[in-house]
Amino acid sequence: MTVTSPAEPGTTGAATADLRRSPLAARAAELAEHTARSGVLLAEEPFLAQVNLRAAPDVLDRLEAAVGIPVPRGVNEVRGTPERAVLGLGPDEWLIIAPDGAADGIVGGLVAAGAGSAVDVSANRTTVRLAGPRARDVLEQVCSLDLHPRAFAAGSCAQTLVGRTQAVLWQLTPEPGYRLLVRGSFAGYLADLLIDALPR
Amino acid sequence: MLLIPCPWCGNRDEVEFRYGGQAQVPYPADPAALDDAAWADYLFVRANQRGGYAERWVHADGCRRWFDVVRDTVTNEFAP
Amino acid sequence: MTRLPSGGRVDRGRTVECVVDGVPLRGHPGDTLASALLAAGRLEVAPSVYLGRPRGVLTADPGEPNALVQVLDDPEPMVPATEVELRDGLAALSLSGVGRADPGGAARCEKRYRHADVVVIGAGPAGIAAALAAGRGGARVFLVERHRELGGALLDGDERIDGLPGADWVARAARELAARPETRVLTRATVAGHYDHGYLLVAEHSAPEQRPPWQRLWHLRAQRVVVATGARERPIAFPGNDRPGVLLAGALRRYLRRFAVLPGERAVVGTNGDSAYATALDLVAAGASVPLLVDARPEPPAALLARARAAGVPVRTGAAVIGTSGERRVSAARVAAIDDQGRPVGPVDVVECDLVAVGGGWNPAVELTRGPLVWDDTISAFVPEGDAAVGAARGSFGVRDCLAQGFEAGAAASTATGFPVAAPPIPPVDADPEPSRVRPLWIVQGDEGSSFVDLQRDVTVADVRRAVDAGLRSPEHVKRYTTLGTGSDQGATSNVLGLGVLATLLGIGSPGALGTTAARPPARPMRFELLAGRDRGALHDPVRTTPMHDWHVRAGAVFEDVGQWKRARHYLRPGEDMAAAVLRECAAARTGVAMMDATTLGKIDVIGPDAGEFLNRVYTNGFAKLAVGKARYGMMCTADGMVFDDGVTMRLAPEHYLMSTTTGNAAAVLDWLEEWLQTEWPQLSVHCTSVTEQWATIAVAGPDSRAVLARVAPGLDVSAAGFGFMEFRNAVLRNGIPARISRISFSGELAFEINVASWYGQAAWDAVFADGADLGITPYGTEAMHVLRAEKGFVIVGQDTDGTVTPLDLGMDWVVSKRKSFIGDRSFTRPDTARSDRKQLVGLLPVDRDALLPEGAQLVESDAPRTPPVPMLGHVTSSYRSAALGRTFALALVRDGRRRVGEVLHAPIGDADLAVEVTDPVFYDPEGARRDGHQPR
Amino acid sequence: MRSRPSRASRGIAPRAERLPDPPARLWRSAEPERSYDVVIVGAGGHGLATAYYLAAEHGIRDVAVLERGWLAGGNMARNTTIIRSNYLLDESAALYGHALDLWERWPAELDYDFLLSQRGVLNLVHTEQEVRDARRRAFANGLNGIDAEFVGPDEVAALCPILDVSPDRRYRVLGATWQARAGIAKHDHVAWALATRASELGVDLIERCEVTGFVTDGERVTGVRTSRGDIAAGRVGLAAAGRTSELTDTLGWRIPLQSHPLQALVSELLEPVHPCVVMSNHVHVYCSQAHKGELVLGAGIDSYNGYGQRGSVQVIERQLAAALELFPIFARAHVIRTWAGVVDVTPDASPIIGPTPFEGLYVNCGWGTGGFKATPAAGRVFAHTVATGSPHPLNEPYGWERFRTGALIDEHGAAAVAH
Ligand SMILES: Cc1cc2nc3c(=O)[nH]c(=O)nc-3n(C[C@H](O)[C@H](O)[C@H](O)COP(=O)(O)OP(=O)(O)OC[C@H]3O[C@@H](n4cnc5c(N)ncnc54)[C@H](O)[C@@H]3O)c2cc1C
Ligand SMILES: NC(=O)c1ccc[n+]([C@@H]2O[C@H](COP(=O)([O-])OP(=O)(O)OC[C@H]3O[C@@H](n4cnc5c(N)ncnc54)[C@H](O)[C@@H]3O)[C@@H](O)[C@H]2O)c1
Ligand SMILES: Cc1cc2nc3c(=O)[nH]c(=O)nc-3n(C[C@H](O)[C@H](O)[C@H](O)COP(=O)(O)O)c2cc1C
Ligand SMILES: [Zn+2]
Repeated sequence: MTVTSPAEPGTTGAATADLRRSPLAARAAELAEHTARSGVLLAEEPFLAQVNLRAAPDVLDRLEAAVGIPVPRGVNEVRGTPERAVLGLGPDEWLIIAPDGAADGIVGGLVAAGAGSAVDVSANRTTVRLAGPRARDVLEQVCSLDLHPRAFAAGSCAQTLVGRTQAVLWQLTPEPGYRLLVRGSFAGYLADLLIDALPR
Repeated sequence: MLLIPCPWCGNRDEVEFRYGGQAQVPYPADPAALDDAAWADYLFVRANQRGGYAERWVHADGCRRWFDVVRDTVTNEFAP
Repeated sequence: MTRLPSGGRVDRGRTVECVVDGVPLRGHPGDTLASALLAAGRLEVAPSVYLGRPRGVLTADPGEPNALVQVLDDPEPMVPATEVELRDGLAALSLSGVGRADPGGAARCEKRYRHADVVVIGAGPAGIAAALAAGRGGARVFLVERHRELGGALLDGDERIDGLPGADWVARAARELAARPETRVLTRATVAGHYDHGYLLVAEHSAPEQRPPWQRLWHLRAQRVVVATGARERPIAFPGNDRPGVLLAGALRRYLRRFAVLPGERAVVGTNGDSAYATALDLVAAGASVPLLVDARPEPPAALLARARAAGVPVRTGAAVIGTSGERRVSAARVAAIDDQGRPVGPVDVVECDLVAVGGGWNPAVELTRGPLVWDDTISAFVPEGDAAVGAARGSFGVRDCLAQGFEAGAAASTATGFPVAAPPIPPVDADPEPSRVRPLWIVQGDEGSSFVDLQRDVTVADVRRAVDAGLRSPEHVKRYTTLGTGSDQGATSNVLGLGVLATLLGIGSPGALGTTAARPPARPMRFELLAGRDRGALHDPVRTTPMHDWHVRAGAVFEDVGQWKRARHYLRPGEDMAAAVLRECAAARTGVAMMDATTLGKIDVIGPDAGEFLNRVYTNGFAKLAVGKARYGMMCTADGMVFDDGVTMRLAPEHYLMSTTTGNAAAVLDWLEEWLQTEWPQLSVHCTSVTEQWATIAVAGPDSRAVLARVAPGLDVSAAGFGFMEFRNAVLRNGIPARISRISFSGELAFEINVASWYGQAAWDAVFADGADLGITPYGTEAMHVLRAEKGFVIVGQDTDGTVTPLDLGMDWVVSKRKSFIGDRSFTRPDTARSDRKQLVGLLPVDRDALLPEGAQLVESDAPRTPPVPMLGHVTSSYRSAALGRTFALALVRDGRRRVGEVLHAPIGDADLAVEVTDPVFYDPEGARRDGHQPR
Repeated sequence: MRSRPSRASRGIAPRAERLPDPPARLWRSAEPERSYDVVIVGAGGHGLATAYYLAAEHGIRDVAVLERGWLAGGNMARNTTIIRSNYLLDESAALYGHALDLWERWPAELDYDFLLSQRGVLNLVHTEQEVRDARRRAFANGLNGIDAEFVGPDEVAALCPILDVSPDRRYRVLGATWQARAGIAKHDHVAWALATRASELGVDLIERCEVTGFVTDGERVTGVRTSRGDIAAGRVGLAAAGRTSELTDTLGWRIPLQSHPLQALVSELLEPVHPCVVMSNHVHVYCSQAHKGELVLGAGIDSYNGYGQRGSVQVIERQLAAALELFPIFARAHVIRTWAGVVDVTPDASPIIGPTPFEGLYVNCGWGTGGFKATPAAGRVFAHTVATGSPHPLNEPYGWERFRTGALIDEHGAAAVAH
């Protein structure tokens, strides 16, 4: 696998960081207002580095060693921390989450270590944070997944439908606190949907 | 709302899936070798029985994997 | 004064004021509209739907057939008064079985999705027992009760459980349930449907003070369901059984007990079983007189007779109410002995009364049990087979049995879901014994007047007889002939009675032999808006927007819906209409420079050693040999050889392609690729990843586009020699943004596409717009894009094709490889697909250069006779005014079209014809001379 | 803005008009004989119409219609009764156009008022591509002699004032095709009219008689096996809708059909508010108000194969959300009943009508979601096919062989919801 040079587009240089605009940037104040009103945190967490990894099981050990990331062997499991984690999306598919700007290095490392495919998807989705004691109530209005702690504990993730959009749902903490990773063009819809479901 | 057993994600609601019809209908190894009748069979003719039916689903909004199951087309129960 | 001085479960301390039919009505919190009307002495409701007969409240249940109202202040087209909780400001009108849609109505309704181990439906003694048992081991339990209070029939009787009055036992149980963290009790919540795999829909109504939401639709996924829905009393078909004042005996008891309402003074009780005796006793206790209790059974249980006698209630056995009289309300009941056939024999007694309490037996509420039903002779009703329900819903009418079955079922359900518990011991119960056998009694052939079966639909015994005389035997036919059971109550009080009447008229023993008509969800009427939930207005379907969307809005874009996307169709400047805007935008692209947001195109990374081979199989043309750094247009077909999608694919690296798809098909194409990879070719080492939204795409088109690119990407050699057509480069824009720039064109002009990470989309757009400002760079929308590509004869899949078109029909033989096999190739040689005279893509030039063909217009031979059916040759797929051509033109699919080039065909438009010349589909720059533009200025 | 009924002060509603009483005599239920000239399998609308035409037009009266359940209790009892003929393709326009002509003749011919109501059908469009498709269909209809036209949003609003055509909808109404001769009829009564007339002409209508297979002599079908014994037949016509393939499977012949649930629902009776029939493929719902006053709504099939006569509830939820996008006034109307049929769908969404590889066996199936409207024509051409052994010109293109030649009759593009 080769990476075309000179600069693989999609990557971020510090000089250009302020030219970026995340899908919900224009709505940050509005989300903050709803958070204050409802007591449920609803905010965008923009620019998380995200890498989509496809790999055969036999190379996983090598990939882990190369990039220093623990890879969950189970689908819908998460390993790592909120800052740096790997989400099991499918039997041969993972989503790597890392701090802003880290995608390039991760892709490079994975490719070098023999990943089947490693694609920077940092700009493909944005992240919506939903947290607070009533966050589960909010989500239960728009998502049919079993969110009970017995079924969906901290460290679980799932790809599912939230309203009428697909999202990667990731429970960060034992108390209700979620990340919803959603494709950029659906972010406005997701925000509208969640705002509509907030306690009033 | 059927509850469909994804082999990877466990039981999930039908809305997350797309139906793929009869399972195990392979693409002919050499389509050019087939006569019109055999090719039409591949394109258009599928089993349609009452009772246990081997069918495909894809977990479209979940793990995106295709899988086969056997479902009773009258009771909708999935064979274990 | 019909409100009793004491008792009941209403809040006497407070008064509620409302208006019904323009007349003020008072009641108390805890009243239903029906109980308040009865308490006010207003027993009569609107007349019946077709016959206009006076009608009164019949039941105290949601299955009420008569007392239907339209609610005005919080609009409801039609709802039973028995279901309306009294509240201040309530305004209602009586209705005769036909509701009124109100344009002002729309309330907030929500949905909620939950998973449960055990769901118990109904909170009478059986359901409460089930919930108590099921939750003991920590299982997730829902107890769902339609009424505002738990307790079911216990709230209407004298039973004592564990030494407590029924209501107190209920209250204790409610506290226990409330204290369990994993048990959830829903009241005012009706299970409306029990679907496959334990899926339950529950319609919860908010208490008036808890709105919004008005209603909430719970979607419960249960591992185990315990049905404890109780039983419904049924009437008996005797003449005049619809007169106001005729109530079901159990309902009368409920009004007495729960609402402390005695809606009359003298009540005749007519029954064929035990339970109405309790009503008679309660009536007496409440101060009414019961001049007669008529029991159709020749020999009722002695204990019952003794209790009636002790209370001073005369009982006549082997007899029935055979008629009523009265003007607007019953004033007397006629009573006679009846024979085996329900025919009156002997003298008729006329008993003055203002109430007739009818108990015709109890039907288990089985609509949620899902399994087969069997006829039970003891109770003369259908019961679910086996233990599919508990308590009265199973046909067990004794409280002790209800508790026992509830405990047992609750414990079993919990155990089955992984929380093993034993059934609790049954507490001591002080209650009437299980009632004895009822006498099946359907029709009493009285002396005069109609005997009603379905009061809401005004269906009488005579109607059923007419159906039988017409030759009908099946209950389903009789239902449809008479409309019996098709009202909003779905035959709650009439279905089983109707079967009994039919069985009687057909001369067959019992309805058991007939079977029932099918019950269907919902088990109670549900508002459209409740099922629709929040998927309304803007949330009906996601609106997808690109990173530059706000800019387009500010620039005056008019949007069109393409799939879920909003795409700028054109940009209006002051004083412009769409046609002018599109001509302006096209002219800019042909003569200067124009830019478009092409972000919505689907994009898929195809990666792996076999990526080339894979693309060779899915595209009709070859991709394995495409050089790295180059791009190629490709077309895909479905297996039956019809065009499915098209787009440009770049080879980023030997094992890495980036495919683009049409906007509308992006998801379908990815699905398609995955399906083939996973199910047919798992041996191919290829992975596909959607990156549609990773990239924002800006198309820059026109002879001046090179100049703009040179400024935007200063480090890039944009010369024709340095940057060939169908090549791409990675570059850094002048503002530091990394980009992938390709030289591809959908307009025939020199053009570039700039791809940047979508978060840079707006910044890149701004840069291009600024750098082209002095060149008059013009944003253009999808409509101009359509015109430009049509001038070049480029098709749009889905507009110039429709699922019956092959690449060969489009004249695109060049895109169909003969050297490899691909999905769909075999289909081209089918007899019909191989015909040479199929509909083919051609161009059309209206003979009148200014006439614009309507898209969709059909084409006929110029001399075709005009009497239908007129043979049609094809249709116009695209049609525009062209700034570049200075005239109108069109694309069309025409039968044997390529051979017709040069022919003049006609497009009949209304009464006129438009003559058009068939041409080659490429109108503009057929040599492709403009593709390289001119050198930078 | 709320219109109050003027009688609000006393609130007693006027009485609703009862529909005309159905006839006092209907068909004669028969017991099976040992043999018939023609046996028709399935007493749905199509089977009954076939029997009627066999007797009325071909003089073949030794006919039995065998029905496994109650007469016309299949899809005939379950459809949303929409009748229209504004189909795109010539083959469809000819067939459905003929059906509409016959519908107009039937009330007199069958001497039965089954409430044919030509109140008009609007097929709404919401995207530019749908506008193109609708206009294409309207132009084609015009040349095929079908009274359909394209109308803009204002005309749509005039034809159906309760429709929300405002521009701020998620999917605004950009126009519609309008067919004035289209409408609805009372489905059960259509079946009963046919049954009554067929039975008068000597046809035996046999209920609770399930056909389980065929009696064959080589490649020739000579009778049927039933739950009530074998019955010999000169010819057998299959009109078993969703269960067709079960029977053809017994011959080792696999026919290109898939059986799916198709759901519908009704509201309580409402005073008349909805003057015509409205369909929308894009938001996926269609709705009319039946004669009694109930709103009748439907949408598309459930995705999976199913014989359970029930579907999944999210299909209903989605269709009501769509309905409210179009008809906000129905927000608080109630669903009182939902149900489903089992519809047999072909790969090109057009029916199969014609001879089979087996001598003496003819098939009429694959009507999917839209065969009620075709009942008269389907019965007539199928009777012709069975009586003469070869197709009527109208069903010539509808043979099963088209799937081999590729000469599909693909209405898919024009009508994803094809009722
Ligand atoms: C919810 C719904 C809505 C619809 N809406 C419309 C609409 O608006 N407009 C429209 O034009 N069409 C509509 N349709 C389609 C239409 O109902 C059918 O296409 C049409 O009714 C099919 O023809 P039929 O009446 O003969 O079928 P059916 O009535 O299904 O007749 C087939 C009969 O064969 C019997 N049968 C099956 N197997 C056997 C056997 N082995 N032995 C004996 N008997 C057997 C069945 O019991 C059944 O009675 C709708 C269908 C449904 C389900
Ligand atoms: N003596 C008789 O002939 C006779 C006959 C019938 C019932 N009973 C008495 O009735 C009681 C039976 O107890 P039980 O617990 O079986 O029934 P129940 O009638 O006491 O309770 C059933 C409960 O289910 C609720 N319910 C019904 N359908 C529902 C739905 N779809 N969704 C939510 N809630 C729903 C009802 O509101 C009710 O509260 C006993 O007390 C028995 O003595 C006596
Ligand atoms: C056009 C039409 C109108 C209907 N109107 C009503 C109605 O007003 N009330 C009702 O209960 N059912 C109505 N139904 C539904 C039938 O009761 C029944 O559900 C349908 O025939 C399917 O049969 P099944 O539910 O018994 O399986 C109607 C059905 C159709 C097709
Ligand atoms: Zn899955």
